[in-house]
This record gives sequence, structure tokens and C-alpha cells, in this order.
Amino acid sequence: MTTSINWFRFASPASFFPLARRLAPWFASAAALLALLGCYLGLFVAPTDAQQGEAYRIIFIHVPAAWMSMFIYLVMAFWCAISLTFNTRLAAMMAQSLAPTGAMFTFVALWTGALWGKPTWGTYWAWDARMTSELILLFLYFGYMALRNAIDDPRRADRASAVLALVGAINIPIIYFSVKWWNTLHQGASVSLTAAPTMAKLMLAGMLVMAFAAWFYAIAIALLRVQAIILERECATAWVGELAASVRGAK
Amino acid sequence: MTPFDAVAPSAPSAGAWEGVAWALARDLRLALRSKAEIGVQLLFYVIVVSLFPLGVGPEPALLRALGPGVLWVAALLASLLSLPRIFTADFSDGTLEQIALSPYPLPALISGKIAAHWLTTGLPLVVMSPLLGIQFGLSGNELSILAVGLLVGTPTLSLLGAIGAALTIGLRAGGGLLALLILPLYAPVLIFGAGAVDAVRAGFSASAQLSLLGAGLLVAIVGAPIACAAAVRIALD
Amino acid sequence: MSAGDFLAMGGYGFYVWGSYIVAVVAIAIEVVAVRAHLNAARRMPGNEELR
Amino acid sequence: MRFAATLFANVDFSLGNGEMLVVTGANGSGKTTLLRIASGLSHAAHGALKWRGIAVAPFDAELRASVLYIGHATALKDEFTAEENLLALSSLHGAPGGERAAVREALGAWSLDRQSRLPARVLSQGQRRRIALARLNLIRRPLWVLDEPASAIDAADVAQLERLIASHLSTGGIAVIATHHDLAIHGARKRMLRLS
Repeated sequence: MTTSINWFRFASPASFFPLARRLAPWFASAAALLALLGCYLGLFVAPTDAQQGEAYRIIFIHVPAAWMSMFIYLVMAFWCAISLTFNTRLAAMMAQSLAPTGAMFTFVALWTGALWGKPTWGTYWAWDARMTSELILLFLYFGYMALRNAIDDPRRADRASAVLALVGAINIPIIYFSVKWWNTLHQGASVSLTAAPTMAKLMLAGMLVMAFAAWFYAIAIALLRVQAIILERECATAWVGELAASVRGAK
Repeated sequence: MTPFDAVAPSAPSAGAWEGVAWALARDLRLALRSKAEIGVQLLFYVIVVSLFPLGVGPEPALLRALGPGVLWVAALLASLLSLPRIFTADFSDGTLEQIALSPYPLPALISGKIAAHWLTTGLPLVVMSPLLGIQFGLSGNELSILAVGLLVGTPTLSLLGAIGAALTIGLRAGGGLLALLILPLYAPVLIFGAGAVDAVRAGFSASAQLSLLGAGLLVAIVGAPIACAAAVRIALD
Repeated sequence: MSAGDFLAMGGYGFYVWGSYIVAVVAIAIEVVAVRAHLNAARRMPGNEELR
Repeated sequence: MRFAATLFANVDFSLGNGEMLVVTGANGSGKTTLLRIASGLSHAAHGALKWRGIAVAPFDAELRASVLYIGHATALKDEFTAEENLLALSSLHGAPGGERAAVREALGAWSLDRQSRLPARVLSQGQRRRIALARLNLIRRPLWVLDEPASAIDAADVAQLERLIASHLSTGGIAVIATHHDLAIHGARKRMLRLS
């Protein structure tokens, strides 16, 4: 998400706000186009799978959502590390703006995983290693958001939630491998989501397109939400006034 | 003698062990002053464990299967219940500020506090668990692995839990928030702790699980005090 | 592939459409929520000009 | 800043050896926040804290070894006796010696001999304040940061406090004090800062 712009120049919320305002629509429309293309590929073009019939088409939602749920937490942890080391408010705001989207993708990944599990294993919840660690990831997201709004002082909220996100990020691999160990110990190597059907090139293409759609969507939503967060937290400062003046001038 | 000469020990980092010792001795003496509280923690553990047979029925085979998991989850909850005690009292009466402003390194002081917390809450669980294990029909060998697993696991619970306690100092959100923050981090300890007893029951050696618990403890010993120090400083800001 | 077959999804319609619809609904909810959040932020005191 | 509201701005002062800054201002004007920034507990939104000419971040090791901060809270544990509390606090700050003798002497100086064995929870607020101030006799530090030290103590103790601050300044110490009482410290280079 950190594109090539020299984000030090945009480190202050004041100068980043107009950039976020301009970029958000572009990412949103890119996301929409890619999603349409991805759905078309996934639902119409991709051939029926030999073993799972049509049920496997759920992977075009499930896998991108699972990827994004993990990726967004890591990007969040990255922004939290930046906000702690460079003490910049904007980095913390970026992390704050990503959390709800990450939680949404985690929920979607869990939901679609369950719906995919029913036809393949016969139960909605089979304590599969990846799904269980996805569930714990959802708790990590809720923990981050709950800590954030349990603290009134925005400064402390930024820094405390940053520490939590970093501790969480360090624990994600540990949780994943311990759940994987636990799962194989108890169930043996049962069919798990990783044994997805042999990926015809078309299926892979569909999934990658949907993944990019999800990524651009996450950026667009984060840029929108960060504008709201900046306004909420910076409304007392003078620059909002100047910005309005410039907007009036530009109109 | 101007005050400038009598500044505190010149190399504060050299005082790391004195810091641990100071905090450990002070917190233990504090805890022993209110012994009843330690008893309450232990009783909570016993009650939670004893409730399960009422829920799932006295059928021995079932209780044997559930035993390790129940004993470990109850240990998690008991540890979670006692975590706020590490920082909250010191935060409200102003001693936490003095601790943070001490020349001794804050992670060292916090390690001492966490060690005191473990000695007063974790260790009693370890001693009590074989007794409760008998209720669930665990064999001698399983009881010993349960106790050893708890001996290595409960310090990790105190260390990880202390991070959550430090992050939620002075917040009115209460225990629920602390549980939400910390229980996901407890998952690996629970998995390997209970897994060790299952491995022994199935006839395998539990050395793999126990060594992973040990590794987790070492990582937590190094990492948790640093994260706690950062969280305490953030809370005091 | 007639519309009927398409909806049936080889018998897995419930699961496939259950997944796609929930995903779309989740995204829609989030988009609406963020827009509302942004408009509320714009109406806060001090931000009137930005409405 | 407190809860993103600016309490005070462009406050700038520097103190040399033997100088004292008295901070006054209405409640809520940010006196405590300024003192917490000066003692290295809090962050200033803008600007910097310098100790011996070097900019220091909050909780800087050098600063921690040099500051004695007495805030509103008395930093006493209810379960400990007055003596145990002072012993703990002085050894926490690595005060040289820090044995019982120095503690008893400090308690004596604040006329708390009879209360030294009593748990802090049974003591009155005035007595607890005096125990908190007894740290001034025990812990040698170049920089004193005192938040309303003269509150809830009687005239005799205020005099004792003034004597302690005067001797601290005379030996080259520095003090930053927020107070409503006008402390009569003779011969010290006193600077005033009023927060509106």
C-alpha cells in the first residue's frame, strides 16, 4: 500500500488528506472493475471442477478474503511499527482505518469457508487448521478495535493499540503453526482447504483477479475512512479551516 | 556534596538484577499481606474445574478425555482473573509512576512484578492441579506431565497476560477487554499444555510439547517485559 | 447454460450464492458505514466548510 | 496537549543550578501536565525537553537518574507501614544507604515517629502527604519536580518544606514547583511562570 510517493512529505495528516481524497475514487473504481472481471471469470469462464462440481467456485471469494485478512493485519502492524518508531499520528490513523476492513474480510473468509466446508466435509465447522487460526485472527482484530475505543485519549489509543498489533503480529505465525500441529495431531491429515482442486490456469487467474480487486477495495475503503478519522481528530486544528478555504477557492 | 555527585548508580543498566529483586521482594511482601486473595484465586481454579463434571456428567471415560483440557482452560481463566492486580493498584496510588521513574530499567522491574504474580497465582495452580486431576481420573503419569506442563506454561501465561494488563491500565472497560486481548495469545500455550497430557495418554513421550512450551517461555521472558514497559510508559503518558 | 442451471450451480447453489451474497452484503455494509462516518466527520464543528 | 486539546503553548524556560521555577495557574491550566513533561513522564506535543543541554525523550535513563518527582498521588502502599513505604521508595531510587536509620531520621524530621509502624491506610491524608515529602530527605537528586507539595500540610511542615527546598537550591539543585502557596524561599533565584 505504500506506493512510490515519498510518504515522508505526506507524513502529516494535513498534507495527506487531499491526496487520500483524490486517490480513493481511483482505487474504488479499479476494485469494482476487477471484481466484475473476477466474478465473470469465476462464475462463467472457469470450468466445472471434476471432484467438487460447482461448489469450488466459492474459492473465488474465500481465498482472496483469507489472503486479505492476513495481509491487512500485517500492513496494520507495519503502520503501527511506523507510528511507534517515528511517533507519527498519520501512521496510527492508517492502522486504525484498516482494522474494520481486515475484520470484515476475516468474517467473510470464515463464512465462505464454512459454506465451502459443508459440501466438501459434510459439516460447516470442521476445526480445520487454517479456519481455526482465521477465527483467532478475528479475535485479534476485535481485540485491536476494542482496545482502541476503550481509550479516550487519542494519543494513548494510538500507541497502546500499536503495541497490541505488534504483539499480535508476532503471535500470528505461532498461533498458525500450533493450530496446524494440533489439527494434524487430532485429525490426521484430513482434507483441508489447502488441498484445493488442481488449479486450472483459468481458476488461478480468476482468484488472482479477485485478490487484486479485494486489495484495491481495501485501499479505497482505508483511504475513505482515514479521511473521516483525520477530520475527527484534526477538526480542532486550524488547517481544516485553511483546507476549506482552498477547496472553496478551487471550486 | 552537591546533589549532582549523589546521583543514582551511575550505570542504571547494571542495576537490572537489583531492579528484578526489588520488585519481586516488594510485590511478594505485598501479596503476603493480603493472603486471602491468593486463596481466592486458588478456590476459583478449584470451583471452575469442579463445575465441569456437573455439566458433562460423571462418566469416567468422558471425564478422562476432558480432564487435561478442562484443567488447562481453568488455569488460563484463573491466571487471567488475577492479572489486573499486577499494575492497577500501583497505578492508582502513584507508585507505578515512581517505578517508571526509577533508575533501574523498567523491563527489569516489571519482570520482578510478573515473577511475583506467577509465584502467588501460577505456582499454586501447579501444586493443586494433580489433586484436581484425580477428580478426572487421570493416571499418575498423566498427572505429572500435567503438573510439569503447567509449571512451564503458567509463567508464560503471566508474562503474556501482563502485556494485556499493562495495555489496559486504568481503563474502565474491565476484565472483558483484557480477556479479549489476551486469550488469543494463550491459544498456543493451551494447545501444547493439554496436548502434552494427551500425548502421554496415547503412549507417546510429551517431550515435543514440553520443549515447545519451554521455547515459548524463553521467548516470553525476553519479549514480554519489554512490551510491558512500553505499554506502562504509554499508560502513564 | 440456462439461467436455471446457473442458479442451481449443480446442486450447490445454496452454498455458492450463500457465499457470494454474504460477501457482497458485507462489503455494502462497510461502504455505507464508511460513507456515513465520513459525512458525520465532515459535519463536526470546525469542519463545516468541508461539507 | 491533553485529549487533543492544547493546554498551553510556546512555554519556554531553562533553569541552571540553584534556580527554582514556580508554576502557578488555575486548576486545569496544565500545571500537572507541564510538570509531568518536565519530569520525563509525558510527551510534549511539540517542542523538546533538554537535560544538561541534551534533548531527552521521556523516561530517558539519564533523566530518570536525576529527577525526583512528587505528584498529587502519595505513592504509598496501604498495606505497608510508613517505614516500609519509605524504605521501598528510597531503595527503588537507588538512594545511597537507604537503610532503616536514614528512613527513621527522615520520618522524625517530619514528626512522624509515632506513626512509623502503622500501616499507611490508617493514616490521615496530612500524614500521608508528609510521608511522601519525607522522600526529599532521603533521595538525593539534582532535579526536584514537586506538584502542590504544600497542600494538606500545616504551617510547621510548610516551613520544613521551605527549609528543604532552600538547602537543595543552595547546593546547586534545581526545582520546578507547582503551588498555590507563595513559598518563602530566601536568597534563591526564583522564576515565576503563570499558565492561563
